[in-house]
Amino acid sequence: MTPIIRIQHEDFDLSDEIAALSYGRADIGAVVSFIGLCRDEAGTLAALELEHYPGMAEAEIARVACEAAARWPLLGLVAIHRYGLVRPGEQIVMVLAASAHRRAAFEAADFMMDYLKTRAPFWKREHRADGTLGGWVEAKAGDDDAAERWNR
Amino acid sequence: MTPIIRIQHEDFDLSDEIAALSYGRADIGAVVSFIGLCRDEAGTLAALELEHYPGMAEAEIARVACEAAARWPLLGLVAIHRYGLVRPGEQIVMVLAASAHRRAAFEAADFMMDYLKTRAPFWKREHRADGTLGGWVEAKAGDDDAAERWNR
Amino acid sequence: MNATAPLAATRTVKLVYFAWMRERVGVPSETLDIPADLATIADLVRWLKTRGENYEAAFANEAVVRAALDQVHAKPHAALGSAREIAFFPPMTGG
Amino acid sequence: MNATAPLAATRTVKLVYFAWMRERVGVPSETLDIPADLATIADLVRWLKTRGENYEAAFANEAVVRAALDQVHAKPHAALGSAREIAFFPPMTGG
Repeated sequence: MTPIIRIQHEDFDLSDEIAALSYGRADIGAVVSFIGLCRDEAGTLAALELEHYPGMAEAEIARVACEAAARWPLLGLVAIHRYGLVRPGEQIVMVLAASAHRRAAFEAADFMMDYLKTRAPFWKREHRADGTLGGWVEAKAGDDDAAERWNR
Repeated sequence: MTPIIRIQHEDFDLSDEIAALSYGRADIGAVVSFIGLCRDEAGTLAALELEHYPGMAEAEIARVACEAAARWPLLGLVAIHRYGLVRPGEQIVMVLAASAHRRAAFEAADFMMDYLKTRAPFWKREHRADGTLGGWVEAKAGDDDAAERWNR
Repeated sequence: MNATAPLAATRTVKLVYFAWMRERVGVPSETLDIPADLATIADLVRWLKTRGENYEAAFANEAVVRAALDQVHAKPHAALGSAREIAFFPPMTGG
Repeated sequence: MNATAPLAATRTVKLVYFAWMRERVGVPSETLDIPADLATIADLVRWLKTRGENYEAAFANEAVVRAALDQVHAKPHAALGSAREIAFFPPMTGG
């Protein structure tokens, strides 16, 4: 099982990824996927700008994926993270874990997202609807706590 | 938030469901989805036949969905379950939970699947590749245990 | 003192069966007049088992049979109440 | 007895900065000759802070700054070793 990791500006399609993963095989019984979307509850956001560390972003997500593959009997693992400007309502990140049974798929997808949040070198900045540049989004302590769950 | 429940023979498309759910809004930050596929590791299966209890299937999944909506701050919840003949590699069931943040979406999707497995009135029977009719699939004790987790 | 008791009252219910319960009973559903004094699902099962070998076979292992009253899951000790549709089926294997 | 000591040896590294670290330092990356005797990331940070106000501002709150050696996360006490690319950035906010 070779994890698929893509860092790209372009949008992605979850169904296409699942189809590509499961095409021509009948051993996958469960696919759990996560999609993170750009939120703008206040209506003041024009876009989020996602800066990343090219090279390390792929490498670090690959390391997290290898840890997931070592912990759970996975038949497929895909992680796609966009960079550049992403508008409210658009997709930012996708993680997909496939296994024979649902428990492994749920846990691996959950694990991937927790670690991706705290370890993948991406930084978000707000571009406001009024044309001004907003600040860098602050990291949440809760994200570290979430990742820490997996060490218990 | 009105859960969308569909019991149908036709296949479904996960991306379409996510797009329909998130179209024109920017309050959803996380979408977690589960897809259950028809497995055939031994290569002896022609298809699974899914029998269901019309009326009660929709009603029971709707009750589970209402419980999920009461437990987590969900912005969207979709459950689609197919009936009839489903071939190896094809999709059987889909659950999708949307929320502002990922924790609620992960837990709600996980909860929905655990309860759907033990409470939704569906029964699987094997149709073998050699043309004979296989037995009814036996329920797993592990499924009851999984559902029981949520009562702790 | 039962000499003047009326003929046992009955009421009409629809029974539905799924999966191997359906196969063993032999019909997917049937409309039956059941004694009005059957209080619980377990009472109904006991009465059904007197009606023929097909019911005996279907309910041979009562512990695994699940039931629903008007499309809501119910335990064996649940009161039949005024339920009009009573379903029997094996443990579910959907999902 | 240091009279005959050679000029301090240096080695060449690439430093890269992201997000507000990049903005504060003022460049996305730079190639620098750093003293060869800087043992850890913390030593390098201490040295960088002597090089100008931009570095002082960037590392004002050292506790929040994260580092990577050759694209692998590293703690402040980690040895620089033979790392050729050293990155500094704020806590990550991807996903």
